[in-house]
Amino acid sequence: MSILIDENTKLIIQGITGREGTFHGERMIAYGTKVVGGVTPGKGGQNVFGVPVFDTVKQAYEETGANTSVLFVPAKFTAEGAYEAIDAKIPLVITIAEHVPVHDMMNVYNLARKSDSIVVGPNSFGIISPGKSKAGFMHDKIFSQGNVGIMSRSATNCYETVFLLTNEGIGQSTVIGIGGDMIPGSSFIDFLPMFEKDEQTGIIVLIGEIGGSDEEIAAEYIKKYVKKPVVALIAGKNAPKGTSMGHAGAIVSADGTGSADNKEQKLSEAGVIIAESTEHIVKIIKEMQ
Amino acid sequence: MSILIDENTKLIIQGITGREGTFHGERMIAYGTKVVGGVTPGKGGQNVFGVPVFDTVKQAYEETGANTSVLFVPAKFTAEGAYEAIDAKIPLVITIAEHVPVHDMMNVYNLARKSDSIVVGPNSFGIISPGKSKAGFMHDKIFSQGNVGIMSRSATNCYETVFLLTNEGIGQSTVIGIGGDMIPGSSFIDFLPMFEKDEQTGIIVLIGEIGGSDEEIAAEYIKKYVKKPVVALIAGKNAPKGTSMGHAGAIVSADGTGSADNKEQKLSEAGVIIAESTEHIVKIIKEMQ
Amino acid sequence: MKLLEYKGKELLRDYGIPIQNGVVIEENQDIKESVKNLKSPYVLKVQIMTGGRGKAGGIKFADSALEADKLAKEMLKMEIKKLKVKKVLVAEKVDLIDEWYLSIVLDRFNKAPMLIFSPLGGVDIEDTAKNNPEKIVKIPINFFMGIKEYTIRYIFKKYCLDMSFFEAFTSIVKNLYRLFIEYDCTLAEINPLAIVGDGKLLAVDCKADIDDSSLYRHSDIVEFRNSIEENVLVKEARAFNFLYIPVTDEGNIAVVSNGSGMIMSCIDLITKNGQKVGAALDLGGGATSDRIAEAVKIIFKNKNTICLFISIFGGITRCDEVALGVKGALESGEIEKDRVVVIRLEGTNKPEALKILSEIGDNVVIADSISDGVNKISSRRF
Amino acid sequence: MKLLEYKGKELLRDYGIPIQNGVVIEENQDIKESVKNLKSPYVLKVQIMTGGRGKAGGIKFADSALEADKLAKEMLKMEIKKLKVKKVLVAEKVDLIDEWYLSIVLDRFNKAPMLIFSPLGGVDIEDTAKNNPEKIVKIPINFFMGIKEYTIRYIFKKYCLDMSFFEAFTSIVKNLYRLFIEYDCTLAEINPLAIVGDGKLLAVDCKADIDDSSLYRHSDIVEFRNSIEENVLVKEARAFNFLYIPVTDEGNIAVVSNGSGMIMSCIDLITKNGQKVGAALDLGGGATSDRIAEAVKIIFKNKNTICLFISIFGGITRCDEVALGVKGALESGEIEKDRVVVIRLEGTNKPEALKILSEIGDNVVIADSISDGVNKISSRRF
Repeated sequence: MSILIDENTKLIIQGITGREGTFHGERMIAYGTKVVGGVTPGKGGQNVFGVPVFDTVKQAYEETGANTSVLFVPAKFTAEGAYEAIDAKIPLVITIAEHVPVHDMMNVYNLARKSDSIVVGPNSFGIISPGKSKAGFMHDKIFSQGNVGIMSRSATNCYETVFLLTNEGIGQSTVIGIGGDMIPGSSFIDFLPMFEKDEQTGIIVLIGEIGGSDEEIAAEYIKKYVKKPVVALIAGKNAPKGTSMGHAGAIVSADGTGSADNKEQKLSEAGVIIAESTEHIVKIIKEMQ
Repeated sequence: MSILIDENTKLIIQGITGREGTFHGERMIAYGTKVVGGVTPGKGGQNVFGVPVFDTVKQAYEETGANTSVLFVPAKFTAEGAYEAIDAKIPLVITIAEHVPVHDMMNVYNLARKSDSIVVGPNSFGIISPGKSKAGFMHDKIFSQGNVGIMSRSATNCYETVFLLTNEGIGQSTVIGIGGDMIPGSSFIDFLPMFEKDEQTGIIVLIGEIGGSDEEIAAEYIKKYVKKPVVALIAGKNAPKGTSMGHAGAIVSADGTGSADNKEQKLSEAGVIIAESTEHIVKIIKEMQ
Repeated sequence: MKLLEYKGKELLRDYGIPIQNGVVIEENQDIKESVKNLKSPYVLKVQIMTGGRGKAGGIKFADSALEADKLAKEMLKMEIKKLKVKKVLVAEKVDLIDEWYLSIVLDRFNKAPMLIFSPLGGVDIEDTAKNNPEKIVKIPINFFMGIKEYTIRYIFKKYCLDMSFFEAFTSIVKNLYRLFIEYDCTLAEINPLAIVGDGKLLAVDCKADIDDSSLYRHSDIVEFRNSIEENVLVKEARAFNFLYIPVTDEGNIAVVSNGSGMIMSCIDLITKNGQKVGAALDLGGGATSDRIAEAVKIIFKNKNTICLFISIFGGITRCDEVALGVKGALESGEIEKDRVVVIRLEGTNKPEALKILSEIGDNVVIADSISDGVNKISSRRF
Repeated sequence: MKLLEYKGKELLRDYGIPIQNGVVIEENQDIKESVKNLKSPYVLKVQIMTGGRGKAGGIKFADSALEADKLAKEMLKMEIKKLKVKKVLVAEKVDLIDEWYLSIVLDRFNKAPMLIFSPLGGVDIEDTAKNNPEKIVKIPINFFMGIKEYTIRYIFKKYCLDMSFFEAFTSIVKNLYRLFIEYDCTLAEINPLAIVGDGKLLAVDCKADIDDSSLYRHSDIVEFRNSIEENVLVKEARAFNFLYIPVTDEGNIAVVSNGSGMIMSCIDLITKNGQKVGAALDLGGGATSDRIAEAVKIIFKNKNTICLFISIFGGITRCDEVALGVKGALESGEIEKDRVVVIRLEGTNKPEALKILSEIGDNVVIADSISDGVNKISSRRF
């Protein structure tokens, strides 16, 4: 099974003729992803690496029946690109760019929640269902197919975890880069029900960090609805207070909510196993297998 | 059972100190409705007919735990009043005023759909669950408790139907004035699932009219999900084309959709019994009993 | 409130949408003086509230001010579909290369604005919908997002339009949307939107419909409404806050009630019985005897109307008030003696009402129900 | 980007929110001349990026220009929490009757703005939250609706505020909201919002935080950032598009990695092992040998830093590039010989990288994993 993307994913790339779009477009195809088209305004009618380019997402959608779009467009055009994909009724929209203004994302988030589209990112490495499809720029060699479903606010901690898992012979069902920004299009709470339902997924890994309340919200849901084992890592216990850590998300609220302690406590109360490090995550999972 | 309102309804009246608000407020209390408060900016702290007045809906909500609000405020303040009720998280908001600008309602509609509030109206006589509660200005004497659930875009056709039903000894579960405006806060589609589920309701009556596509949308839903018998009347077969009939809703689209014929055909295909007149509705129901 | 072309174009101009230079001519106006700042040749168009004016001779061309003067004077004497021509728009004739259709409408299905475009402009959009449906694109607009550039790009690519018009078209669409929102439009239509040269577009005709309920915030539109030729009875009724609705010219039955739903039901039943309704009047709420009397008088000012069907479902309205109103009107001497009122009442003080009505005379017929009333009308064979 | 008081107040003024008259004084400025248009007495406030300036002697009052001159000069020589005072705001002293708290923050829970108000202004809102939670109201704002009057009415009624301030307060809230939206704020705070007379309110202090990612559309804020005293290494790192993060002053370990998640994890593990991280540097994506060398040099410019832990999970980054960068930096002569680099690499060309690293010398320690690296750091006991 896996969630969100699989062998039936028909992907379009917004910004396909850009440097990043082309580079990762070819890699996604090489991985086996069905890239059915791309969008670059003004370049409709062209072809890049055998894939047709359209001027608008709506056209691309109508011509290809795409069900997922990944945006390799600069930060300042990400909101407009996401609107366009939502407006064209693309069910899954993945935004990659770093440094998207948080007010832009506040706008996209609030619009998306009124729509039927799921927005993932920004500042996400994308989504991969190993062996089936990848939509993003992650280094796919380290992934392998298996029963661990992973969602992570941090790319580096996620790669590290996946690398160690794969080295231990433990594969993944779907790995989602939630992105570390203050307002992600989707968060743990949106994917937990999917992982819980997914037959391939046996263990869920949640890699969070300080700031925001998405881990606390997830904890509440897990307590009520999730039967599968969940392992969580919260990074940033010793991050300096009130300073940006690169991820806009990693700011501890002045009033103490959003702290690593609070998150770990809430998750722990929900029956989640708390890991101390990426290596510890892998150790815990290894013992479960 | 009944739907939307019943003996547990705790009602506030926005505009309670106005002429209409006071007049109908007393009548609602006389009918047995639990009117727990009212709102008039600047008159907070007063009392009218034994009911406390607040300055804002949020305050009224916090102090009384109201779960329904009815707006007896002029058309030009209806949108703002509805926002306020939605923002205060009142689950059911009933707007009475005629001649609310349609763009105001477009705004309210789109906001309400993002919220947990149900907005009914504008240009509605309100909602009544006979014998339990009324929220609106309908002449309650003609209603009686029973198993017919009614929703109507027209007040007069609805009164007529109810009057004849009650005369025949046939009561009603809940009667809803949808209002005849171009963009009603809620329509048939929103109440059909409730009536279908409601144990008290045995027969559903839908009183529609030309214009818009709410009857066609209802037909689609009925076809798929409604097992209870539905009787429908569509008024306006011979209304002049393209002219306003008082109800902003009663404008036949130039391209033929929204016509009485189209609506009757779609409803008929969905298994709905089409009545020729209000008297005919009652005749049909009488035969069913 | 439907606007006449010239008023719609005034709004377009105010919103930065290019239109032809032109002037509105009325009777007794010095036409040659009025057009002197316009470049010839001219196009003259009658300003009336009906379609098909072209076929009816309501659009003419003139090469000189002299010719324009002559044609305009003729036009101001015309009557089209029973509407007297009171205004003529004289504008600079445009050499157009192609014509598009553009409108924004209130989409009742999505409860949001909808953008409609066709590369086949200048013809009725309903004909295009029927004959060339692939030449129309309807795009629902997200109410919170408005119209974005990618939507316009989509239209251009779909119909392979010349990108040199992209900028001008984008500006027109965005301005038309602003107008639609700010002026509470249910329709804002430019047809044709003419291509007149290098990257240049021009709105040659305009239809706009503004929500009546919003007029309190658009004083200029109220002024416009007051300035134009209108059905006298509609105007008179409005003074009493009634809604007078002409139904069919041949009808000789009228309907008065206190709600549009009931009115529509009555018209439907009377029509089904083989008779024709000429007009209807909606009293709205709270009918006192004075107001009822005025309503009855207004109805019978239409000399075609022989029979009036009044159906009032009282509720709060008192039936005796209604009866007294009918009595007052019929005894005022302003209504011809052969006119008949069929009346059906239900509500408070019904017995008193029936007593009053029964004493007026033969021309008042009491009905027990709507269907009884309709039958009594048809048995009289008006 | 956190703004200093004077810059935040400039924005308030631009958005029509009343502030005191005042001037910003820098070194070598003619203070008496600068304050001559201000009415005495004055309040002088140092402009530094830290809280608690009052307790540290950073707020003073002066009765005359002469006194202001003397005090300002003293203040411009101060250092508070290791920050040198470079700017002093001199403003007209306000006689205030009462103080409120008002802010708009980005609410990450609701993903929308939130309005926060307290009738207890002038104190830290966190203290109020702890000691008088009933004196704070937090109202989530519907993103599509904005702040409506009824919300402000609610606040007034909840705290029984004098309605004569309603109009002034409403105007301030709406303008602050506009500022919040248009300037991409994550925080826009007025504390205290002072009551200074009949219906009159005044913003006496202001904190604003502007989303760094939005700065490309706020050139005035970029200018402000460039104009203020800042950590030299942060500035230097920014020139290379690195993010330099001071962690704790006492720390002597530094962390370099290509992602903030990894950096946080490394800091957590090192801290857990009983050692202190002084700074971290985020390389971002695409690290070439040149950039790596620069990063290593910047890190060791902080003389407290004895040991650097580099953890790179390659992916697309080539490990040999990283190794060459480290080698280049350590052999540049710019780094003291006793400094140590513990390095853990994973990815393309790892063997080549290990070869390069092993040839540099004793001050380069290779680790197999993050935990191995952390252990190797602690075994060296810096």
